[in-house]
Amino acid sequence: MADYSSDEFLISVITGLLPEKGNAAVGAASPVPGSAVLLKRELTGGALRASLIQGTSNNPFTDGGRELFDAAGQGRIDVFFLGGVQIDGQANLNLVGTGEYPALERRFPGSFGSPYMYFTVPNVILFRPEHTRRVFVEKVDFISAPGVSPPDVQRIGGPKALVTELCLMSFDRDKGRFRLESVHPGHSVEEVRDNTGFDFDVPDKVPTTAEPSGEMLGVLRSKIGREIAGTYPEFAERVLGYRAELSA
Amino acid sequence: MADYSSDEFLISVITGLLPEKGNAAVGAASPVPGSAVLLKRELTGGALRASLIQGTSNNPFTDGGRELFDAAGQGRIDVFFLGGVQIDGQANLNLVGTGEYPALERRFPGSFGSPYMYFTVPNVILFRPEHTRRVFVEKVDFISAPGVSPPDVQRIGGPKALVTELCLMSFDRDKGRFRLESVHPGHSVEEVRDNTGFDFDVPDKVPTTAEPSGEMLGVLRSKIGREIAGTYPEFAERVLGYRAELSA
Amino acid sequence: MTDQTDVAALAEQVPDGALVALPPDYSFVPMELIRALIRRGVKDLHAIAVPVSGMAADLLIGAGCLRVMEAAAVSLGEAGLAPSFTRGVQDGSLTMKDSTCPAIHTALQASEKGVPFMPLGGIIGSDIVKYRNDWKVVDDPMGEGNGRILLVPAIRPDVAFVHAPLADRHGNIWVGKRHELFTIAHAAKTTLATYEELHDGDLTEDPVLSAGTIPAMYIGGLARAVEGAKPLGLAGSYGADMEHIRAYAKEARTQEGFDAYLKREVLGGQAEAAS
Amino acid sequence: MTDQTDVAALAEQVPDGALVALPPDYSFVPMELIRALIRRGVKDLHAIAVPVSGMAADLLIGAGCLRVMEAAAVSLGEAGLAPSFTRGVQDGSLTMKDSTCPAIHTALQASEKGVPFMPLGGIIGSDIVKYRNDWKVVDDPMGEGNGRILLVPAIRPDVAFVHAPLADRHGNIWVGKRHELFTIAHAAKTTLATYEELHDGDLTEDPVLSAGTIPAMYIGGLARAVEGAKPLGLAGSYGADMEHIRAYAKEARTQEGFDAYLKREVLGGQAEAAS
Repeated sequence: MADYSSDEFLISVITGLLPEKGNAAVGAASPVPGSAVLLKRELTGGALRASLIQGTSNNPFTDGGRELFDAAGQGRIDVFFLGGVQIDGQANLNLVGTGEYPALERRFPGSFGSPYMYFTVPNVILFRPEHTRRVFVEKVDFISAPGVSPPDVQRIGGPKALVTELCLMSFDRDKGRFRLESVHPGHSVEEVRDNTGFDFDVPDKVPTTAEPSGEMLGVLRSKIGREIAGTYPEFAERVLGYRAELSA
Repeated sequence: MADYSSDEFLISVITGLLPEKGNAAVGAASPVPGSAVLLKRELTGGALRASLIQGTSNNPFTDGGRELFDAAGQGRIDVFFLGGVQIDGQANLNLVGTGEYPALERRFPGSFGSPYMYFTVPNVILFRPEHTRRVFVEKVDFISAPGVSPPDVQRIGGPKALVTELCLMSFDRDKGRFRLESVHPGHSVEEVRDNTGFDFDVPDKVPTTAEPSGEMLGVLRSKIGREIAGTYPEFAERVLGYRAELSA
Repeated sequence: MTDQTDVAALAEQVPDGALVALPPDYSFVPMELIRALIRRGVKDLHAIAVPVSGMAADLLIGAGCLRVMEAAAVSLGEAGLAPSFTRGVQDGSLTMKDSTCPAIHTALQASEKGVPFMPLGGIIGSDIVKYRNDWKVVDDPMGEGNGRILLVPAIRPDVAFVHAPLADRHGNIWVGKRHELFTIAHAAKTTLATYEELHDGDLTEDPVLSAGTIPAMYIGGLARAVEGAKPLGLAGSYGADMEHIRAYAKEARTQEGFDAYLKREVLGGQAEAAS
Repeated sequence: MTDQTDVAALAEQVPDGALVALPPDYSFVPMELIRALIRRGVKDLHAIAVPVSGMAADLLIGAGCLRVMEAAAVSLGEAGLAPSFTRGVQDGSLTMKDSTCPAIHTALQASEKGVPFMPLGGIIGSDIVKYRNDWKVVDDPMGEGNGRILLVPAIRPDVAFVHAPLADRHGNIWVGKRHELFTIAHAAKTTLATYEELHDGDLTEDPVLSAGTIPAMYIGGLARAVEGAKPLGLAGSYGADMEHIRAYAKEARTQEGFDAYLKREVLGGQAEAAS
């Protein structure tokens, strides 16, 4: 078994969720999803296109800030990543803050494009490493983006999976519920349950999440460090051991 | 009195209608209005900005074909020019054809942006040299752009004046009628009436349209020929005696 | 990566009956691809001019490739009326959906944004509205008492056509300030592009050229076509061949004249072989 | 022609209470102009982030220049939460109008097109809609049975702010592929721009640079400001000073810390003189 860091493991888990072709976009401040998307691009020989919105490299958009959202509205973005200060059992996301809006106890930056991307991108992967009852709540204090919608609202996109430091869950849009798919090595179903504030489906047998192969780790460390350094130089150095030359 | 061609005279008449500042735009295939706008820009030291949509010189737009229309919708275009296969007494314009639509007897290119520019540009100058009952009809066969609108339709723009080979008319938007302002030298009110298929207001005394000054003709011939040649090389040579060097 | 191919193969990718978007004559029209479409014998196209067209539309109409034309105008500009268009409307063989420039831009922007319609000021009272039963005039839906407003439905072309001065090996194309081509490419399901010259490097990474670059994700097929816009011009590269266009305007006034032009200038050896 | 002036004079052109548009921190923010606005003591601004902001908004908030903030998010990115924004919302001194990125883009595009509203897909079910009484959810106004859709009203800023890498003597500015700056300039009543370098010649006539050029007709005032985006970056010219931004994020966690930063980095000698 190869030796790897927890970030490398999470990159591997996300890579395993990505399709073989199409367009995957990654928002700001997301080095782990960004690395996974660049890795999958490498593994598919470019059949999966990667767009890292933050920064100037691996960012093909040329028509300003609205192009990502327009492209999503056109149905061109197949994969996107969202997180949240709180996430609840209906996959509602809260990026605004905790307490009663608008007089919040703790204010966070805001909803960004989440309520649009969640409706337009077929495969939204929720990525939130911290797996605690503070994050995974019964009901979010503010719905930045709803997990499911009534039938009179047009919706193509939505949550597909949730990746945390403990486990991988899938989301059933018809039932409006998460389902535990696998538990990461060294963790248990009980640990997931204890740290999750909402109810979710658990199959009879819960497999252990697959570990990254040596081959995947090789590609990640040899090729993706340089690529992700254009957007996240500190992450590239700290996690993937790649030291970019100094430049603006 | 200076010697001048009929095109130079019409350029002078239009120049006299232009404001001292703001933005004047000129659509495709309009060398006479184009020359007038460039002349007025010269006479105002650049306070009146000129946009010649056709061609690449004196065309400041950089955001594609919609920018002119968007700018008009933003209220940034103060002057525009329209014509028509037929124009009627309510200043309705027909750019589509004669006969019964859609099975027209004579089909013309189409309405272009007329029904939008007519609503958004405060000073639309109608320019149609041919002054006959074939053009100036009681009622147009097809309304490409209506001259007046009911109060429940937002409208800032509309017709301000009509320039033909015979006369200058103004348009009263409240009354929805043209008014004869002046008759060009060598022509008469009767001639205008005989050749106009619609009724219009005639003041007791109809002045003769002012002729171009020698100074204006000097600027026109010395400076505007070169400018307009970038868009209308043949016109610049034929009318203003300017011969551009050969280039793509 | 967008696969590179030749112009004839690009033309094969356009199915009969497709809704195709044509740039205006001044804006990088892939005329060699238009001629290849005619040679391929494409049928029943529905063409959207963005927002006007001339040579491109007129050739397709004269060659019997178009069933429906939607445009704010079809004209050869200084060379006069578009002869096949004029004839087609007057003899009823062509269905013309009259529109107006901003309505076409707006309808494409609706598709660009993935919304089913967009509002547009003005226009109300034009007979265009009367004959467009896909358009709708409504009372201010915001309920602010702003009176009536026109809503136009999104136009989503199946295929957009562009001829670009530059393309690169990644499938990006450079069109400079012709920003309507961005809108068309975003609005259409896919874009087939020809190009003049191959650019070494990645156009999206170039600090200056990137501002005029349409990224590969919108481009479904790419083929080199040197002087591929002729007889129309390509701003910055070559001017329009006005003599050719004027001669066409005259020759194509009759269908016989058009057919002679088509055989000589478009079908070439193929017509010889088939006859 | 757009008159050239200095940054302090540009700041004088912004009236108290104005609705101002701020580009996002990665997109050519005129930080020197922001500092000049604070020095001028501007009050009661209503700021729109397009669609997010960081340093620019946070400085204005901390200095007491903003009454209302509308944004999809306010954050210092990798440097963490925006301290003055966070404090202002939590202590109720700042009114935050929460929005979402595409709603802000769409609302500006509505002003760009001169329409009072635009439709936007998605969003319905977000609590953002619940608290925005200027937004409206309606049944498909086209009557096509497409369900409910959100309509957002146009946002027309009084003033937009931009820092451009290049400007010319005609008053044109070059911003490359930062096309949101075109949209802001079109949507706003006027745009005040600072710039890094003067370009010889007319940017709109340059075959390559024109694609990234905002023409003078949108620019109401222009002043040179070398390194005018610092401590933020200017892509292609210089990077963000992350150490400065991280130190700010830490220092400004208290109002006292913010005030010390303000005195040292913004008010400078002026504060000395006044004290």
